[in-house]
Amino acid sequence: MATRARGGRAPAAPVVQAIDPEVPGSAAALLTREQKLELYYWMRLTRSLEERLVNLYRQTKVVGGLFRSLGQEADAVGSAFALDKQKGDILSPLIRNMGAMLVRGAEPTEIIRQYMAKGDSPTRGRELNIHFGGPERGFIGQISHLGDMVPVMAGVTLSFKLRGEERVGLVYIGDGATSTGAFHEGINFAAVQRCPLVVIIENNGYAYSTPTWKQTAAKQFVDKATGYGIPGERADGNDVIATYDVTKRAVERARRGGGVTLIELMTYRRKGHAEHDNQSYVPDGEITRWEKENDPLDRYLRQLTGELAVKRDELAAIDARVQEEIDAATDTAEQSPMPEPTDALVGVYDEPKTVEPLWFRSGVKSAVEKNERAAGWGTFDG
Amino acid sequence: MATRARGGRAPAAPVVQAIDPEVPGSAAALLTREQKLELYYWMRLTRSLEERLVNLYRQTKVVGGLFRSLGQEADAVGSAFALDKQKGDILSPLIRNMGAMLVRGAEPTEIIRQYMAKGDSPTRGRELNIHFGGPERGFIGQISHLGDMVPVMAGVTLSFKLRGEERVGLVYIGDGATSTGAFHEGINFAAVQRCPLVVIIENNGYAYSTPTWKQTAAKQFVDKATGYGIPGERADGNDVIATYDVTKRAVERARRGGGVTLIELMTYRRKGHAEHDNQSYVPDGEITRWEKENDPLDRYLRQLTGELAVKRDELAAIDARVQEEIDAATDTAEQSPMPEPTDALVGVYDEPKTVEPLWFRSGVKSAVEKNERAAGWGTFDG
Amino acid sequence: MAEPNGEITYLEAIREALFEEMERDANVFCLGEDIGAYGGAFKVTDGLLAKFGEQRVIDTPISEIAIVGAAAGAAHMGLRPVCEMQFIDFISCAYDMLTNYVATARYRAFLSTPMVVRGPSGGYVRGGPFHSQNPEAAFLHTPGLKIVYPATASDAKGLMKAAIRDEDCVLFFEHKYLYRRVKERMPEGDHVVPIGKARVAREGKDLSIITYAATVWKALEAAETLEREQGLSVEVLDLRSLLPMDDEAIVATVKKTNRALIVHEDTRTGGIAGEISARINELAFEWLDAPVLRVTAADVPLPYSPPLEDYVLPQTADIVLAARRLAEY
Amino acid sequence: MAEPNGEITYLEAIREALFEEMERDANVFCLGEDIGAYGGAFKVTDGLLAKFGEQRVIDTPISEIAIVGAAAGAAHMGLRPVCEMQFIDFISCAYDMLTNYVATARYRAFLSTPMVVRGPSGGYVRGGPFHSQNPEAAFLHTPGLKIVYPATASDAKGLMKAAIRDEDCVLFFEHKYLYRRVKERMPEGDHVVPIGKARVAREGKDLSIITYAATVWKALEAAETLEREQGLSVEVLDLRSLLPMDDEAIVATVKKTNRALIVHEDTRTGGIAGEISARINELAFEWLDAPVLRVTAADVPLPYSPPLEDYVLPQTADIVLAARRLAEY
Ligand SMILES: Cc1ncc(C[n+]2csc(CCOP(=O)(O)OP(=O)(O)O)c2C)c(N)n1
Ligand SMILES: Cc1ncc(C[n+]2csc(CCOP(=O)(O)OP(=O)(O)O)c2C)c(N)n1
Ligand SMILES: [Mg+2]
Ligand SMILES: [Mg+2]
Repeated sequence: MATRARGGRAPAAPVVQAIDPEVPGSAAALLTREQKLELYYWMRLTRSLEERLVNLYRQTKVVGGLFRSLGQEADAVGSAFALDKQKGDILSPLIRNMGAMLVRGAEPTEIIRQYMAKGDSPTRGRELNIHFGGPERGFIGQISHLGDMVPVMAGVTLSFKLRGEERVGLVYIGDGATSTGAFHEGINFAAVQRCPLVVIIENNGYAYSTPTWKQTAAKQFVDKATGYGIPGERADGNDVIATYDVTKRAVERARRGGGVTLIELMTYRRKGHAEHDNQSYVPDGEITRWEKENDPLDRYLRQLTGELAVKRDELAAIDARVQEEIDAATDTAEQSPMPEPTDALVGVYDEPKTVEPLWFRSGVKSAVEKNERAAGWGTFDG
Repeated sequence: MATRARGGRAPAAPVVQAIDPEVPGSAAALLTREQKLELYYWMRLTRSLEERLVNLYRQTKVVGGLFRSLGQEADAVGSAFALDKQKGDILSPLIRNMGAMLVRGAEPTEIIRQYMAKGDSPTRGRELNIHFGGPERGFIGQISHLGDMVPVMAGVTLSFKLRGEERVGLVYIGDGATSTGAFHEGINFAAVQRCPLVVIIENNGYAYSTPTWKQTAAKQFVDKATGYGIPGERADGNDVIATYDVTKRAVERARRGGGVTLIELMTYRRKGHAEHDNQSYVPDGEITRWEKENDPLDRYLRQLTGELAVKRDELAAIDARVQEEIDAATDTAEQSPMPEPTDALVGVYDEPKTVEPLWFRSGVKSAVEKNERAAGWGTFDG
Repeated sequence: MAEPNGEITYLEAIREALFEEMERDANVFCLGEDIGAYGGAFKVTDGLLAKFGEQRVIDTPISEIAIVGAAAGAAHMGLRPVCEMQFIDFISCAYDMLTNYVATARYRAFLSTPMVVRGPSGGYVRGGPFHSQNPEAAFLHTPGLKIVYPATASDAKGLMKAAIRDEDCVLFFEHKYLYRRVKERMPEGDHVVPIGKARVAREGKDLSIITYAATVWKALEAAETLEREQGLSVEVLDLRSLLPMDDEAIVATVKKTNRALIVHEDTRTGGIAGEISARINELAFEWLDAPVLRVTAADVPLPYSPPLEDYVLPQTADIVLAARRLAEY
Repeated sequence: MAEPNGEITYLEAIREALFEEMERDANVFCLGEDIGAYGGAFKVTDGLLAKFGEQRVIDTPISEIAIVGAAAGAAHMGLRPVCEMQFIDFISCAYDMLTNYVATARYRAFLSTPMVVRGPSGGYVRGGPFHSQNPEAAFLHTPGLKIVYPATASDAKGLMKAAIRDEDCVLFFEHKYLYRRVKERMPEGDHVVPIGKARVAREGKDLSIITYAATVWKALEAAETLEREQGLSVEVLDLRSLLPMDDEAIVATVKKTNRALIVHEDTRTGGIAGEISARINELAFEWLDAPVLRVTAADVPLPYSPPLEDYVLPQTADIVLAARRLAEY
């Protein structure tokens, strides 16, 4: 794509009729102009929403840590865009995949509520940051324990296979989390069962402070594919179109009964593990280099204004819409109430619906309100 | 080797001065005639000792299950023979590696005692079959949980590295157990740390009743090596010399700081998972084919009598020695006492040395002796 | 397989429940190591493959994390997986997946996870430290899980049916010592035993033995002996469900006899007898005429050799002795 | 790092112990995720890399099974590894390795496994269900392991030194709420606190609160309130070591006050209060003037939002209320 003529209308793409999992570019070639602009919208929304969250974090309105995907928006958005809502595809996001969740229908309001631990957040204040979702929404909420979502998504997609549904699943895994036993067992299980599952390794160079060479001795993560007997592809995760293309083809392979594909997306984590992390372990200049040379939004903007000849003001309008949405979401979320304490007792089991309050909580609310407030609000740095 | 002239003295081997990890055959070429006969001795001892154990099992003198390595003796013996006793190398055997333990110094007497749950068995009756060993003996006892020995051996060999010792570790893993998270985490950890560790996947076609194609979608297990960024080799595990060669070269690589090697040894489990397993799941003719065409002892006998021109009666003398040793070991083991009940309370911790008897055992021994004996003796079929 | 008198074993009762539930509900399927053609290490799933096919009886790689995790994913989608652990000892490999992912799914994400994890458990069979475990105490501590551990063939069947129909994850521990040793005629019809209800295995008035799984039988033997030799009337409460636990039944028996002996096969420290003892204290302290006592295994890994295993595990004579002491208190 | 008055935090005390032990014994080394250049998620190992180098401060892949397993292997060879779990919640991934391999090594194979597994534990910090756990009950049940969970800075230091020198595997739980909140001047010299010994944190005669870790401080606060408002004299026993548990100290305080309240932050059912209650029953029943009561978290996964977390975890007011009730019994 990078070699195409700049300026003016893009030359007509080669006539491609259908997606062929084995032909790189065959999925991207079918993207319409509207879809390409939509991709821009999602990436912009992701970045701007995170920026808003940073503001809220600085105002200590966020409870707990804040996790960024700055510089990784293309990888999350491009891959999620390759799933089919109508067909009932499901993905399982990680902490850097807010963009993927937005694409699949997560609302900025609920994300902000969740970060603010509100009572009407998607988990009613039970879980933090972007740990939420459900199969009916097209994305399933992660837990913190890395790797665990791979076996779970193997099971979700096993159900597609057993029921003869044409649905596909997608699970993300960090470079770091490939070292977990859960990743290994899950991908192997899915490969043997030929589950319709796409596994994306997001190689962003670091796991917390640990560079990839301390995580694996392999030259590239995609080399793991052969060991699981599945196809593997590596792509530029900061190129939203390339990311879409490689994922879409894998999704089609899965939908046609071709089983699991392993994709390694090359990207870079420009912020720390979470906001508190000062990245002192990163070599000088590395971050700026990625920022200057390889920002996925900058790159995509150049593509759009070049190849597709999208006008600056069309893009500005999208940016404005994004800002409005985020403003509105922030206002709504800020007005949300905190949860009622006793809601904590509801819903551990289907039956009984509610756990009995403990005996020393007979004068329940009063007992709690009289309490010292636990300090540590917002200081949690995990 | 198979192409060498039969009959008469073997032609002088090509002059090889040293083992080169990258040159197949360079280790085998240095084996002396004595060593080759020793290999025969260990294989024969393995097979005959297991046959004796079968007799004891049929006499219900074995407590618990009996696990065979029939048809896999070459793989265990050839690989273990590649370690260096003087240098303090350590291996971790699995249930099919009695041969490897014998090579490293396990005594038939202690193996029989252990199978008979005797009080003077190497674990004083605490653990079953060949679950015993210790670093000072050159082999470490396994636990049942498959895969766990890989991280443990990563740590054993990490200690070699940290202390600058020239020692090497070897860990076996079954085709089935490669599916465990522990295997993955352990080999990856060792690869990153460049621990002096050789990992041998014994591909014997089955994990209990499960054929390898239900265990992995990979074409061959050795394909996993690239994914861990380590060298991998596949060899004929029923050829004791080839097994020795491939292992020895990996051991040398490890000793010279070259880190982990993954070896896949092709072999076949001719008996069931344990003696109770009737192998009804095995396709007709498969077992006989391996027995007829690919018995490691038969093959090696042909090599010895051909290439090395070893006389039948020299071999018969070895067989006789093996029988004598086993007879003697059986007699000794049979006379061993069962453990004293209260020994069960000793040695959970370094301090306190002994757990207090529970209060209702004040009249301890009498209370137990009055007990009904738990039935199930020898009927355990796990 | 049933005897002429219509009795079937504990193991057959479990198998019967699996058959019936798989017939009743197409969403039920089984997965585990060697459960298909081989029928499982103990043959619990024997015949399921022939009847229900490879889609519903799945041989898996040796991957307990994946077995449990995949079951959870499939359960979210409305299937009802029944996972076999070849031996329950290997459930430890899936400890994270069960306690962190599965147990919390409903609470943190409103996801249903109707699934069963079952497997041969317990000792008295010379299985050594890794084929004899009783893992109930490790999971009792996890809100969101349910745990059952039947002692009789009909409870095994009825609880398996309840477990499969439950909307939450049920750990179903099967005592391998009982597999082929206890037999019973199954109740007619759709026999479901509710989770969370204990069973009075023997009525008595002088003291209560509270127990579950294999030691129910030892307690019953001990009760006979005590009746015969001491004229003591011993009540035996078989908990059957460990999470939730039947507080009502526990309190009722303690209020009736005023003396409680808790018996379990598992090791003592941190074993679930502690929880039971604490509850009795809280709920029926005034009715206690004697301390709540425990008969359990000694605090050591379970050794393999018969004299050692016999010494470590609780035996009938131990229960007799402890009960006598309690009665005399 | 020390304050002008020589006080250091709980976290610094642990770091100091690591420094001193690594200096004293070249066999001691640390391994874990991000413990090197980064100094660990909470900076407990900050500075160790600079001082001891990459061979002794090892950043590992995200592999809790391998961290614990490799530590065990190295420990067999005479090294003394200290493993960090980035959060103790991830110890669940190594549950099999710890309970089956490590805990049994001495018993089944006469292997020494001198190693420590440490990590930030506990709640009250808005960590949500996976960054707030108290896993002690899951391991209490495993003979072969030791467990400590200090409440004060000096105990943190002294127990860490004891743990590193112990010949067996010690699980060292660090309460992250206390990391930077409690401070103390360290005793002079080689300060080692023996494993298995409780500490009377406050003397009293009317009732005993038995607890450990963060709730020691809540119990002390409650004791103040009770003294002030009710004139009650409350003894607070800080267990410090959970396995082995200091039965002598528990019995001593119960015999002294005749009333026992057990407090822990962990969930109730299957929490270790059960074990303590059972022991008191067995060892000091005759001295009890009231039932042994428990104040614990509610039986739910720990939710994240402040009002929910505050409601679920035991608070000082709960202890006050429960103690008052116990005193009035
Ligand atoms: C099993 C487990 N161990 C440790 C952690 C702590 N932890 C949280 S995120 C993280 C780094 C993850 O790195 P990576 O997988 O590369 O994802 P990234 O943050 O780069 O997107 C670690 C170690 C965890 N969540 N789960
Ligand atoms: C973690 C774990 N899960 C299940 C088992 C039960 N099990 C014991 S041996 C075995 C098959 C092992 O097959 P493989 O690794 O190929 O070794 P082989 O017996 O063929 O030598 C199984 C499933 C176990 N021991 N550990
Ligand atoms: Mg990463
Ligand atoms: Mg095999």
